[in-house]
Amino acid sequence: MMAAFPAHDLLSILPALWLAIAGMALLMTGVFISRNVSHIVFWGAVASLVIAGFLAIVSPVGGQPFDGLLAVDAFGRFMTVLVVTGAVLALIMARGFMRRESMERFELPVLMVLATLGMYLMVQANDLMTLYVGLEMQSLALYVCAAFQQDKLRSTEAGLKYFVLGAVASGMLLYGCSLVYGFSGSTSFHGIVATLAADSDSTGILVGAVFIAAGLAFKISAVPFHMWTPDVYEGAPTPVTAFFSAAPKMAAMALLVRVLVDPFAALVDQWQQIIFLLAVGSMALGALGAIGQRNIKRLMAYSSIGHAGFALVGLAAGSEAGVHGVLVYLAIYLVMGLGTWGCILAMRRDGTMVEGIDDLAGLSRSQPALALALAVFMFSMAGIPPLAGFFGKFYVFLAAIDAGLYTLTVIGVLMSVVGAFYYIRIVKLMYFDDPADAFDRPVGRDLVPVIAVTAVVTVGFFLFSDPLLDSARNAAATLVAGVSPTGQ
Amino acid sequence: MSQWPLLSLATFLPLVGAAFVLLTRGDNEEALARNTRYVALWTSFVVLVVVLLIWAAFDTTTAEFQFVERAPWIPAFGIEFHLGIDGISLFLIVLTAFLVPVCILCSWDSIRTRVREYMIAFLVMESFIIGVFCALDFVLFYLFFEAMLIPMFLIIGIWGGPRRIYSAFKFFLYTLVGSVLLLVAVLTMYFEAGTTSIPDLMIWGFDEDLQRWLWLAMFASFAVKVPMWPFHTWLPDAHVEAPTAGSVILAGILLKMGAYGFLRFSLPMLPEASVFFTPLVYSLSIVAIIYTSLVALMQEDMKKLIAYSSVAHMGFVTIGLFSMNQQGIEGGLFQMLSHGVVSAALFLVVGVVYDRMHSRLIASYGGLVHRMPRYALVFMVFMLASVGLPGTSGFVGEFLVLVGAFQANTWVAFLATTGIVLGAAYMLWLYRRVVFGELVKAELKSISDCNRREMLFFVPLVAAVLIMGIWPESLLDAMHVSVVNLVEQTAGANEGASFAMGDGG
Amino acid sequence: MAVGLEHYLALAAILFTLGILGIFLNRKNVIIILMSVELMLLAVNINLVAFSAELGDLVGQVFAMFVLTVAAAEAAIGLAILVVFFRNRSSIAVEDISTMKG
Amino acid sequence: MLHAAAVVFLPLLGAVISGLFGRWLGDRIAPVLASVLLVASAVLGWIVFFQLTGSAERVTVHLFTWIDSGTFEVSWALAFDQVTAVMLVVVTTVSAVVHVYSLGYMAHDPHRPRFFAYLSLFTFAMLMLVTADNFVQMFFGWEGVGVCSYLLIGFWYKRPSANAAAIKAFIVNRIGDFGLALGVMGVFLVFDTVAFDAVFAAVPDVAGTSISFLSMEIDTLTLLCLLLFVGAMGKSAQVPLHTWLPDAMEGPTPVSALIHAATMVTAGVFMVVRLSPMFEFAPTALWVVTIVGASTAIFAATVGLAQNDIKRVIAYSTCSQLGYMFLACGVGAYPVALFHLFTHAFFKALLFLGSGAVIHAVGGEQDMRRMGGLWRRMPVTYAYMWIGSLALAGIPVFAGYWSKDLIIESAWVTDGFAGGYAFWIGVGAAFLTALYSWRLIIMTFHGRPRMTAEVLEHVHEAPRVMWVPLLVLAGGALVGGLPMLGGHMVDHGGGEFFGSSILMLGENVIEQAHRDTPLAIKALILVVATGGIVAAWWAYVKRPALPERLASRFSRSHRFLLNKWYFDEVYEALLVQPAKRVGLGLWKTGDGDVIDGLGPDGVASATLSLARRARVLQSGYLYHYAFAMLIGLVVLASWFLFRIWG
Amino acid sequence: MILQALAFYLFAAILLVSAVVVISARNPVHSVLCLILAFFNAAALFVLVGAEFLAMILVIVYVGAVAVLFLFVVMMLDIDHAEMRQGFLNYLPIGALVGLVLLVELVIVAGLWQYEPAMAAGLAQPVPPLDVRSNTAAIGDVLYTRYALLFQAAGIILLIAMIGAIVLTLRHRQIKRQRIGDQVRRRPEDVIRLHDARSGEGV
Repeated sequence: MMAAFPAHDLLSILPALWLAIAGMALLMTGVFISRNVSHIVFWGAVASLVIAGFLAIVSPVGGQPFDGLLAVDAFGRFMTVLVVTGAVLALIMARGFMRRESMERFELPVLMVLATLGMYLMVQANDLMTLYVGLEMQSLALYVCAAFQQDKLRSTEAGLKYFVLGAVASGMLLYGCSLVYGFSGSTSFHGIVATLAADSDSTGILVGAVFIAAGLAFKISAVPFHMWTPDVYEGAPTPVTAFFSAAPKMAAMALLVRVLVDPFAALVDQWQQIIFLLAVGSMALGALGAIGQRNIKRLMAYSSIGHAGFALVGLAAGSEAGVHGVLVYLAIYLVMGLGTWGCILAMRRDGTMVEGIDDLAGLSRSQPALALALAVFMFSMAGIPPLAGFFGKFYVFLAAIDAGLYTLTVIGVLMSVVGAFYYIRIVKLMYFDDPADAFDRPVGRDLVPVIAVTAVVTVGFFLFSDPLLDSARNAAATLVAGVSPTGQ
Repeated sequence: MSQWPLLSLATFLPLVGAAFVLLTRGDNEEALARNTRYVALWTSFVVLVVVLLIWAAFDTTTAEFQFVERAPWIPAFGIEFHLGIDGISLFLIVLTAFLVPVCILCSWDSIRTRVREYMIAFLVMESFIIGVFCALDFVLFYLFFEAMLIPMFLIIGIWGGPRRIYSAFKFFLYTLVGSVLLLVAVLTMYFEAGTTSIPDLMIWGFDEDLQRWLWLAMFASFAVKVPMWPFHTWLPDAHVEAPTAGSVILAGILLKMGAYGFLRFSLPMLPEASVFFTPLVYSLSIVAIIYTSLVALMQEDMKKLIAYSSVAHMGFVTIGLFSMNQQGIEGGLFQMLSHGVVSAALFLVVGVVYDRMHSRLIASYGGLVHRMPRYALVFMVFMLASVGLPGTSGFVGEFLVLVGAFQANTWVAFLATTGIVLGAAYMLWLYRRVVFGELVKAELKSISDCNRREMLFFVPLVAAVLIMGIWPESLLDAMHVSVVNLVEQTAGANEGASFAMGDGG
Repeated sequence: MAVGLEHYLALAAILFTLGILGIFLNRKNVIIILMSVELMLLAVNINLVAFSAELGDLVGQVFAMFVLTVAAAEAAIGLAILVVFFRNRSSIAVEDISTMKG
Repeated sequence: MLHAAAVVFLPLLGAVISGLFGRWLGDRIAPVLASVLLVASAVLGWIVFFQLTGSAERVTVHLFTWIDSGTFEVSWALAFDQVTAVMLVVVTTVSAVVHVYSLGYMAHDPHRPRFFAYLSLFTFAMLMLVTADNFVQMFFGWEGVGVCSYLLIGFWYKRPSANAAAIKAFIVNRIGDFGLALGVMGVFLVFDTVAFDAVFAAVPDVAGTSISFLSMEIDTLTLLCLLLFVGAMGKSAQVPLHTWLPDAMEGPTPVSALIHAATMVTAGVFMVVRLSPMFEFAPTALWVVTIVGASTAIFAATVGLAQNDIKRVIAYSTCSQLGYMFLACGVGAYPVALFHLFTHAFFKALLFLGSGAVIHAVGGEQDMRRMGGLWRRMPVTYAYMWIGSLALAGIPVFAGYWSKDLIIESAWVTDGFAGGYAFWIGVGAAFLTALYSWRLIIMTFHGRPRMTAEVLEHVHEAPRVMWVPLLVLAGGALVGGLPMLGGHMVDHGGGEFFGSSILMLGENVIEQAHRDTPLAIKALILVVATGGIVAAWWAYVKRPALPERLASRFSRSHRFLLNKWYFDEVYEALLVQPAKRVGLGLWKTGDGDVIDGLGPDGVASATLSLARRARVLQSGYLYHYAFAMLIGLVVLASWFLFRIWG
Repeated sequence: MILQALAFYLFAAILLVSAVVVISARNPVHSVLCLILAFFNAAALFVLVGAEFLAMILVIVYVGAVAVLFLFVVMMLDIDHAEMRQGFLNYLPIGALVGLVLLVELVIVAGLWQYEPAMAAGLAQPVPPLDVRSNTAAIGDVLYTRYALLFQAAGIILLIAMIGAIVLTLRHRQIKRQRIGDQVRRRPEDVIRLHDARSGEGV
């Protein structure tokens, strides 16, 4: 019998420990201190997330603590940083909204912190069980967050839909896990790799992998497992939606990448086809569905479906370059997505949120800076250089070409054009049309820094992309090299 | 002199100017607009000076890229910040730097709303355009190439005419479709050659089957940009709805980027494929020349007519480039420059009366010569240049193109030459309906002739047209070495082809 | 074991399919859907346990235990959401959960 | 050769001064200045002429490089040889006369500086044409004169008919230029140079080879010459590209005299003469030249017979005479063609300017049916018209006799169908020439005045500034055929005079004509010409009712002639209208429905409808969503299972 | 052996039948009850394969907690016997077909299972013989050591569920509570206003 918690194991999951403790501490704070509590808990949550991110950066990587339940590697660290960044920024932006919409309750930050903990487990998962537990920890917290405005029909409907479909997806995922376990004799990724090395065409494992991929595809809202996305994005409280599009997406994508590239590396020829189909479907549906939307949150939902598709293009390459492309894409998407959500959160009139796209009309006259920022994000999402969004697409398509996926690439770039249509439609509304009533000013102390920072990063990315590219490359290399010496 | 990063200076100075515009302050709306205009004008003027310095220091005896600047940019992928020019790109930069002050001047009074944004858009666009012509890294090129859509989209959409939104979208999406396919080509070439350096790619030598696919992908982009028939329909819409200066830049420079793409990428990098697809280019170009000329004949809108004529003229350019001999390529290049000046000037000519009457319909005018003799003269010069009268810039390019084409294929030359007849027909008819005749319309009775500001940009344009027509050597001289080099690069591929090349090559 | 692994797996497969069918064929109320999810999870557990027994490996049972735990938590949250939805809509008919679409 | 360059550039200077600074200089000074400069140019032109008649070599003044692209090298250069010299004096002299004449004719026009600028500019362009040492510069002049012609025809821009005529002139000329341009390109393709000297030197080597053009194998030189000749046909108004010339009479009369009689329209002839070293090696092309020239000569003469507009009659006459010149070229008598060009310039300009004086006098009326009886009131003009007509009809002593006679004789001595055709048509056209010339004189100056009394009141002789310059032309028409001026151009076959500037292979046609033409033929020509005059007298003086009767008797033929053989109508129906209809169709249907419909708009609407469907999929119902997920799962799973088992 | 097989078929049959009833019963209460039945049978099956601990857990957690919770909610929401709405039958064939395809595939895959030697290497925790260590004890051995991390994580999940359930269902209405102090401090002049009300005008 080994010791339950060897010290170095604990050390290597310091961020998780910190998050768990912080989450519970904040909960206690919230429960037992009555005055001004939401303020304290809120900033406490921000602080603990920041610290967790810091811990993730400084804590050593390379180990596989807890007998390989977790894999603390560069890939995990990279994705953790993304997740935490997304969570922090989304949380900061949530502040004003919570105050205004009378949902200023301390539970939300706590749930977000705990969800982040789940995501941490997801991105570091090295075992099907860890995968499942992390995934559920995140999901359950998010179901609650979605329904957080419990006196609003839309919010509760969003929560319900998210929950039901999420549960179905979990069921699929689990069924896949059980098949994989049964046919490989192990839940550990290593064990799966070992079995596949001996018997690389096990139908059971393959079908299990399909089920797992389907379950994860739900989380990244890839077609046809995307159906929840528009409704949930629309119904959930806006900051929660922003959070959805940032942190969990990163984590789920990381998980998908890790599962496919690590345990199922030997099945690459098979899962490439799955990802291919998912990517094509997502890019197409994301582009088409967004056309004609009148609610900007809903539009962003379709946009996120589309972006998931583009990210999957990199994964479809099934190579180190592909993983690298995915990572870069996710990082860029995170930044511009959060910026966009910041702008959406600034859409208030007389103290209440407006969500109609038409409400943006003529924004360039009433609030030029905000309009400029949103235009930057829109052009970036459309993939117009020199903005960051272009480079995201650039690297995934580069990987796809590298892998000879010309058809996918051509479909992808064409879909990006269709997608550009609805992005620039927003620009058109802001710049070409006559002004609608102005939004409330000021935009908000919590929004402006986020919007400003993300906008600057989006615009200036092409100048200083090296650090990101390097760390992404490093992350991709450790993930791929760790499993597949042939370099796939 | 060449120690200075002159190209970077020319490329990024406009951005600095745009930043200055952003900082411009004024006591009131009016003063702010005025200050903005001056800042923009001076910026563009300084850029022009820089570009002229580059021209002055340009060495016409070498085909090497000059003023090269090279710095790591994305070292992870070996993508570099790599600038440089040769005889092919030099004058396109000069043209750009020359036209932008003209645009700013011509928008002086006609743009009254959101002047600041307007000037910023123009300066940013100038930067991107110069960047396109300077870039020696394919990714860098693509960056500038596509980035330009943003300011142009805004210019059409914000300051355009009644159908501006349709046109802006059509312009944006249409060109974007082409561009993204170019991106696929860029990526593929990178994958194949492991570099995005343009000089390296030029000598790489791609596999012939691959070349064809790459060529088609590039073609999608460049043909839309040129635009070649049948990818031209965005052009009339965009031209008509854009503000005058927008049309000037569109016709003057943006169209050239497509042709430049053929010249810089398709021909040297994919010579075999270029030879293979030459019949396609010829066919489309000829259809463009005849088809759009006939369409131009029936236009009721002045800008639309000139837009269609642009398609026809660019048809000459593509024929010239793909004739792949020195006369053809130099002719095509010269025609690009000439068309850049002439069509830009024609749009300005339309803009002058549009500013006064707010109508672009030919039927709204007639007999302008009575009230506007200066205008009539200026219009006449550009009209004749457009028709390709010897002694104006239009002739040299057109004739060289045809000389080149005749060597390559007599059918092409024969059919293309019909364009000179049709071109004369629609331009003369336009001129007659607008300028000649009795001045009957009451609202035209008080129209005023070109003012000093308008003459300020017309006079240099007229001078350019005449100088280029009478002394084209001033430009051709700097092109020779580069073009000869290009012809040699493609010559290997052309040897197998059936056409006889000029002995001089 | 005369009753082979296949039997258990087939049973689980049927149960899983029934669960899924219950979700999308059900037009009545959401609670049935939640129960269908429970059936799916039960099927998974049968799978895990059966594999565990066949392989002689405890991990399957441990996994099943976590599934059970999580499923319980899931049920709690699901029902909570259901309740708040009911408060807003006064119905949990599946047809009525459709204010957002398009 | 500074003065030679001055000949060319003085008119340009005049154009610039008058055009750009005319407003500043004033309406009076600018035209006078331009005229003075042109007179100076004319004087220098004669000096050059006499200098060149002595020497055999060609003098070339290189200015600077124009276009240089590989082997395609073109310079701005002024090349002077004998052919050039002849043209030089014709152009500068007639131009000077017209300038001075216009001082009076245009005295009341508010846009005089512009008019003189155009005239001078035209002269410059014409001089550039004739002094070109290469094809491209010739093309420059060629197009330059075309533009000036366009500007001058449309000078009275208020008149729609003038505008239409101007455009028509330019475009029909462009059709000719289409051939010319292709010819020049062909020359470059074949010879790898466009310099005259180099091309001419290489012609014998190329003779007999063939070239592939439009998928046809054609004799190289025949092809090139024919293409170039198409240009000549356009510029020199040969059938079927003649239609612009009569319409061009919408321009002011001095313009008609200068451009559409004396100089520009002869550019085609000049070019064929200049390119004799090429045409001589292309007998087929020469055959075509002969046929086209002869056909035009007779065609234009018949049409001229039926016209009522005084200037149109002269215009058709010009057409016809140009046909003679081509005919001469076609049979190889280049010096004769040039000689006729020379004489024709004088007498035709004289006729035009004379008719201009008439028109001026009767207040702008051009219809001869509303003239008559003018001879007493304007005797000087009357005399001029007689001189001009006598020269035109080819009555001995007058200039036209020498040249036209020689042309018909040259045709006589030429063998083959072309020779015969040319000869008989030459003779027939000579008769018609005389007929319509005297028809014009009689209808204009004789008989009862048919204009209103008010107009008649104002009829007066032209002012001195108009009729004095005409003395020069009248002199030319009288003595232009004398040996000193024109005679020795064709003496000894022109060999000595023209030196190497004209090449004639084989037996010298002119010498042959001098030697072999029987007296009967010479007499025949004379008789025919005189017959024409008599016939005119008989029909219009003796029996004034006869033309009417004939016209109604042969109404169909008369209408046919009156309507100029319906060329314009046919062109309108076959080319102009279809072009417009096709243009409209391509625009609305081609661009609008097909390209946009299938292209951007079609794709956009398809995308939108797909988008609508995509939104419908998102029904809002949980079970649909779950079903979609299930289908996704099943499809993915089945996909693999089928691949494994299938 | 036969007995075991018979037991399996019996339990399996009941399990399936009750599952069918769960998804098809009109009355949600019946559904819940059948769910409970299904759980019981599943627990019995677990016992058959020797997973007694899980069987117990299933009964305790599922039947004791989850199913009762369902029942509670069904009762609380007082959902009437919902009508079978239109459209069910339209979807039944295609839905059944897809379900059948899935089922067939899953069963076929299940039939493909065979023991691979490579699996042995992957086995993390061999089941100790029953006579050495009981199933419950064996699970306990690994659950709190090797899988302690996940166990803790599962705890957090339950915590989240708790927070979630509370935060969602707790109503934040201002419930009127008696505050003695307020009542004592209340004075007539703070709460009573006197108006002169004339007839016909109102207050």
